[in-house]
Amino acid sequence: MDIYILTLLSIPLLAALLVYIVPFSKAKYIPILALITTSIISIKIFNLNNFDSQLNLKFNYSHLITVLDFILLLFFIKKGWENKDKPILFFNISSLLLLLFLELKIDNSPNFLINIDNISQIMLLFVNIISLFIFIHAIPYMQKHREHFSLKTTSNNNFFCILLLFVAGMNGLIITNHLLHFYFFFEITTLCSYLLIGHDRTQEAVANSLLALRLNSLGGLFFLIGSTGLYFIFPSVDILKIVQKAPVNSLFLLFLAYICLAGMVKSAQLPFQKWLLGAMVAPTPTSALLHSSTMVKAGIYLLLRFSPLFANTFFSTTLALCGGFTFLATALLAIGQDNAKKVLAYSTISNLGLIIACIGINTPASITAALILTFFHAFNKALLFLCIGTIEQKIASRNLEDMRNLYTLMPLTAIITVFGAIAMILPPFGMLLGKWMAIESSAQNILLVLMLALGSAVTVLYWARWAGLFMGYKLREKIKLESQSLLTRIPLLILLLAVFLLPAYSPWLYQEKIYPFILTYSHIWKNNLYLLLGGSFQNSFGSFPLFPLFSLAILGFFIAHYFLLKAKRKPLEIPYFSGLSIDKSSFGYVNPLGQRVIPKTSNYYLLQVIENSKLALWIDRLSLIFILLFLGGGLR
Amino acid sequence: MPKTIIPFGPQHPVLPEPLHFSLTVEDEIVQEAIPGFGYVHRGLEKLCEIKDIHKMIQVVERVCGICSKIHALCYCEGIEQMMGVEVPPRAKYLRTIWSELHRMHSHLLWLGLFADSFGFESLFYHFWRIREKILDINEKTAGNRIIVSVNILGGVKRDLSTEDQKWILAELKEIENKLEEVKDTLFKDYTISKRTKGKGILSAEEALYLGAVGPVLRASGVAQDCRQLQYAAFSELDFEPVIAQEGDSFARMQVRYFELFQSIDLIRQALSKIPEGPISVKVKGYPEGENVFRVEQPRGEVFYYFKANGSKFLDRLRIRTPTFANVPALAKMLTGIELADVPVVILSIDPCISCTER
Amino acid sequence: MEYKFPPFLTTVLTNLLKRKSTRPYPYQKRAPYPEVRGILKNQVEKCIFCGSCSLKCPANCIEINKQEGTWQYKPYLCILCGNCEAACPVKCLTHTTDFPLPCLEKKEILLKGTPPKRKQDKK
Amino acid sequence: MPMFLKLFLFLLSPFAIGVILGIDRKLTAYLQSRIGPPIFQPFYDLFKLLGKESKTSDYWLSFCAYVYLCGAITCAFLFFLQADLLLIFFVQAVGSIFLVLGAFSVSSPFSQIGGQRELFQIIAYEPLLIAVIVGIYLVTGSFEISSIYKLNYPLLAKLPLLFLILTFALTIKLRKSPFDISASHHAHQEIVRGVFTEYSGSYLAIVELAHWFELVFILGLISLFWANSFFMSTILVFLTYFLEIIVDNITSRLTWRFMLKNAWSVGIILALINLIWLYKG
Amino acid sequence: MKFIKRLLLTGIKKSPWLLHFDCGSCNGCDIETLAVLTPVYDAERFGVINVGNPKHADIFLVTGTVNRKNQEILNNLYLQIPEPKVILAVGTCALSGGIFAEAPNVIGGVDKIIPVDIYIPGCPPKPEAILEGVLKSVELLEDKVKNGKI
Ligand code: SF4
Ligand code: SF4
Ligand code: SF4
Ligand code: SF4
Ligand code: SF4
Ligand code: SF4
Ligand code: SF4
Ligand code: SF4
Repeated sequence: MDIYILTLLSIPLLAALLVYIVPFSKAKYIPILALITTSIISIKIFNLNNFDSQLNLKFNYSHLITVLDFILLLFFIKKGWENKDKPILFFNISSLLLLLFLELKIDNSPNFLINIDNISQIMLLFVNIISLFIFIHAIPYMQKHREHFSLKTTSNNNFFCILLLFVAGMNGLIITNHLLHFYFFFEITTLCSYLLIGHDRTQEAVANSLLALRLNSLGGLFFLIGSTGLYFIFPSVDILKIVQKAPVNSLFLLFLAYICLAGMVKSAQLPFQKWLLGAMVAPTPTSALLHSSTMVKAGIYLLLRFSPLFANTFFSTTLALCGGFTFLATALLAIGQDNAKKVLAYSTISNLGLIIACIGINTPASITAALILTFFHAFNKALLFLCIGTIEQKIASRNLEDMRNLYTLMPLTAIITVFGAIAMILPPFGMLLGKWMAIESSAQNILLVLMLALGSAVTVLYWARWAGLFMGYKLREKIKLESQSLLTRIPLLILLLAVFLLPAYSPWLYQEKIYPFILTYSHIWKNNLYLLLGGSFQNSFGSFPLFPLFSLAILGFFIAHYFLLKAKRKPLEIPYFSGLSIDKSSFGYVNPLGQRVIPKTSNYYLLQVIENSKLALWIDRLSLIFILLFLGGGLR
Repeated sequence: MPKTIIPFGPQHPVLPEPLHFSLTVEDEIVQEAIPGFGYVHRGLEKLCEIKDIHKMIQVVERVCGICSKIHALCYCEGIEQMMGVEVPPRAKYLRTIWSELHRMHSHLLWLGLFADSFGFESLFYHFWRIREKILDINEKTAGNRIIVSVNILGGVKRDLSTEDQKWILAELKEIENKLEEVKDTLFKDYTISKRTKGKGILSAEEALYLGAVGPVLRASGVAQDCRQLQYAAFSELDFEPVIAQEGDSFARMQVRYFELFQSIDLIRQALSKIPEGPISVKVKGYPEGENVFRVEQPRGEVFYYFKANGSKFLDRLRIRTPTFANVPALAKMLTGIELADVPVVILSIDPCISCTER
Repeated sequence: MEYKFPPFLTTVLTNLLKRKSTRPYPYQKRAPYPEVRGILKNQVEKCIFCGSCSLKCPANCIEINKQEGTWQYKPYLCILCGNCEAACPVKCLTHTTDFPLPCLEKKEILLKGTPPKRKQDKK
Repeated sequence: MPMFLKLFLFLLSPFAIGVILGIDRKLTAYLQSRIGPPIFQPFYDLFKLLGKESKTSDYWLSFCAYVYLCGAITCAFLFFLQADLLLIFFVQAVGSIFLVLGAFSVSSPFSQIGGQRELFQIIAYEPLLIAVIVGIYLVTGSFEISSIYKLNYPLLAKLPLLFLILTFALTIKLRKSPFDISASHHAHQEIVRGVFTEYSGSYLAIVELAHWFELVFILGLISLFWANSFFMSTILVFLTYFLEIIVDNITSRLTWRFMLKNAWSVGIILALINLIWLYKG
Repeated sequence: MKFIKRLLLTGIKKSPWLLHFDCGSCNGCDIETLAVLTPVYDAERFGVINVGNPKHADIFLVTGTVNRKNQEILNNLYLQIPEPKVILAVGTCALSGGIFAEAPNVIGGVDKIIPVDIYIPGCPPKPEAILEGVLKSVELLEDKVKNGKI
């Protein structure tokens, strides 16, 4: 076990170092090799069943981590100073002082605490595997990206180096059981994200990277405030011990709320969502890795870890409402977006809101929902981001409207994207399984369930529209498969398969990993656990016959596909243009002025409603109210 | 911001006639509306060079089948004026009666189509049921339901017997009752008001500036009605133009609805005052010179220009129709409204493309 | 402006209860009005082939050959205006009250009669 | 209920819907003072469409039409199995989404706009349906349909406002005035026939058939409101449907903006009130 | 198989959907066509629906003269109607151009552009005549199906 953990952390670090030194043309495959190793290890760890989840490693890096922590904060302070950014300076100096104080308080500096339980196993698995595919995809992407922008100032070595550092940080974050180490890894992700967002060194990129740093520093500060408070009430830095043994009183909940707030900043919940949107200027692999499938999950992970502590409290309910509100509000904001990456970003925030709502509901069913959503969301979002990355490089635009009729241009990628979008909203795929669980388990909370209902409808709107946009094609053009590098295509195909087939595996995932995890807290999460009967999830309120639905879906797909092939035998007809004359040579019609018109349509972005600053203002205000409610919820 | 361009027409289920609008919409709000015409253009004004002045009556009746009688009336009175023919008074009254019947059938038809434009199917059917009564009157008294062909130069072809007159009055009474019945629906129904109020607003100044005519103009508060020019027997009848103030689609509906009652009243007056006597005089010779004549059609003022050279063919016949005059106003009204309101606003001017393009 | 809730409701409900206004056309035919201009018929025996109808027809659908004694009529061009009927000096042209029925092809009608002997012919 | 009976009823359901739609057309005609088509007209239409040539303007259309059908059949089937309501609802969404995707796959602006509007309809009625389902859950304590049949009082007694909301959703689903916005069944519309514009021949038949199966679910949902008596539930369905027809005939079409605004304000408030009653009561 | 064929045949007989195209008519024929659909004549008794979309239509009902601008549209619409279909020319104008036959912008009757199956004379034809035409076209549709169009 020790050796596994050591490799999980050190292999990416080593690879990072190597990539930094060796010229890129030679170093290309180093990150991939490193990630294949970590993936294999994470699979191995995932397959372990009976092991001692808490390890006390023989080696002790504690002091090293402390030192690095300070260096990190100093680095942030330096950046704040250079950029004359007062908030960054303020947050980080406060953090520095708090950390100093805390490190001095914790005299018996403990060992390197490790906790690998079922959720860590799941997290490790998808973080490593998804990273692997994103890395593979990133190689051709970054090469092109560099050519495209003729970037001189930055190097791809740098880029991969930071990505690898990030993977190491993420792995550390998942396995550590030490509150301050968790903080350190938390800050590592902040660092990586700061560096990667600013990677292109354009003005916008720099500004957005500073925004990310600012907000994440605030998150770090929250974390430290929370942990200092917790430490005073329950003097331990062992997270597991805190969760299991700490006395839950209102002051304790207040500090816990700060920790949760840190998680919410990392997960870009309202009103801290801005940094994630800004982060979309970064090259797409960054967005895919950091800002959708993995890094934002760090916040979720944090909340999940602490969730048993606040079960059945008013605080938990307010957390759920916060999440629900984010789910609804950001889904609404997503309608107004025509930038594909921004839609993805809003959708990420929205889904994270849903997950947080599930954590807030804090029943066995909802925790199951949260885990299922986390797992499938990671795969699905990674797929969609990679698709957009591929498309973006081909058409040199991120605008959704420019992707209309994409099927003509790049049929394979378009279809993969469409299926990715469909998997976000329709049964029997994983996201919907999660949503079903979420709504059923939130039904007791009327306000929340209405927010989820509205939000899920809006989600359907923007995804369906997205999928529809890609499907059309221009009539008289012959469609041929686009040529793209295998390194681009393979990750897409594999992730597509994952998105499609993994849901079928979810009963097993539940049985083997989630169910035992929930059972460990059976004193808190008591009734209405899902049971598996013949491949269907069942509890006392409802049942989701996953296997039958899956088989029906496959059957339906083949039926429809058969008729699709049948239809393809006939030539296409021209659509209805009010009888206007059809230009035979190409697609479209001739208008009365004799001009050829290519029919143009665009989505409704409801700009008067959604983009209007009033709505944004109201959403911000309301979210602040929810946050206050939430902090107050801790006090009650 | 990318836009949607909709080829609205020429064949489109809510447009009764072929007419094209290239609508540029954004979130279903119309940004730009470019009309395209020419799908009904026949060039019938030119037929005056090969069809003599008597045959041209049948041609101008078919400028538009809806108010064909009034076209023929305008044409005949214009020619008669040039030739100095005095039409017998009974013929004048008969012309008035038929032309008012035409106005009623046209307005009823319009009310129906208007209801259809905002998706009120049963109201559409209701109005068309009422309208059938007028068509029956046409058929019984003139021999055809729609294109009645009663006008000739110098008078009319057919007379109304006393029984017919009585029957018409009885039918009118019934129509009046039926119209009263739907008054609440038109003016107090929530959904109708929702769809028509404030849609396609035209102020009085704009209406005058853009040259709008007929109910469109009157709905903006301008009391202008060509029947006050006193052609046919209108000089002897008592009426005031119906007006409304708001200038929106609802106001236009209001004007047309109340004009129905005005027409009923006019027909009653005419029937009570109708003198005995011949219904036509013989017209000899051919006109010479130039003339213009204007009458009020259901859609507004129609304008005929004649140029004659003393032969049996006219040199030039030029018809300016009310819809033609209303199109600039329409183009103005279409911008800034919702796509769903486009049919409502287009229909609110009661477009008649057939006469616009001739 | 006060609204009434559904003002059309009464109309609709009376429609439901009252007799329907539909004329059950092919099953029951309404008697046509006597004045209706339907199909144009020529009692060709009476016709004197004077040509007035042809002259007055705005659609040019009647052609007359005085020598041969033929009266040729294109129903698919005729607009049923009644001008010819009015112009006919011997009243042999009449519109029946039956409307023309749909048909599968456009056919002309050619009637042959005996043209009146011209004065010079008599000599 | 024994399994074979459920299956039998399921197989019968599209015929029932066809007849109901036929009665709908007849009644509509009567309300408009005309005689109207024969009762079996919907079947004639369906058969005719099946026999016609289908013109595809995009191959996806056929794919989407069949997925729509499969989704709708599954949804109806699950309903007869008395499965989880929320699940049935989500399965129902598969069909509607694919209908929209089909509309989107063609470049005709009419079908595209129809698709957009259909999506707005979906976001208008989906939350309302979820609210109804949650209301049912709060009464019965379970999302399974079978639990409703165990009640000994009608749901209507506890969920009157939610029933109202359900009729709102029903109007949208039936494509009846005032909410025949994305495509209307027969009336004329500025976007021709919206989502259906490009479906022709047998594809239109498939879409129509799928629509019937969808109605099985929606009308079934209505019947659940008086589930404890078969007789009363039938009466309830017919009465509701009759009211729908009347409303269809006495209102004009409204716009999607209006629909969305009201569904999200009035609808949600009504739902909230009813749910709070339940919660407190 | 035979049963299915019978069903399809009943369908085609009882559900003729109509596409009405005003191809430069004076509105006389159009309003009569519309009148056929309204309660007094109620063509829906025979399953007729005015669909307004060529892709859904069985009967193509054309009124008015063909001119140089609308001929293409007429042809496009004709092509977009799926088989089996019947073309109905309504009114003297659609038959031959009628009184406008000599007008400068008029090409003539509908049959100059597309094959016409049934002619309905009259200016305008009475609604009864149009109804007759529709009933006749149903027979024609049936024939077309029987003669192995499908
Ligand atoms: S006015 Fe019409 S008919 Fe005359 S030349 Fe111009 S297009 Fe031709
Ligand atoms: S005003 Fe309209 S109805 Fe009257 S003749 Fe002109 S086009 Fe026809
Ligand atoms: S001058 Fe007049 S007639 Fe000549 S082209 Fe211009 S608008 Fe037409
Ligand atoms: S072109 Fe005709 S309508 Fe225009 S101003 Fe001259 S005369 Fe008047
Ligand atoms: S009715 Fe009119 S068109 Fe027909 S033949 Fe007689 S004059 Fe000619
Ligand atoms: S074929 Fe018969 S019905 Fe048709 S126009 Fe000729 S005579 Fe009339
Ligand atoms: S006008 Fe009468 S008599 Fe003279 S040719 Fe014609 S039908 Fe014969
Ligand atoms: S046939 Fe007569 S009524 Fe019909 S469009 Fe032609 S002129 Fe008008």
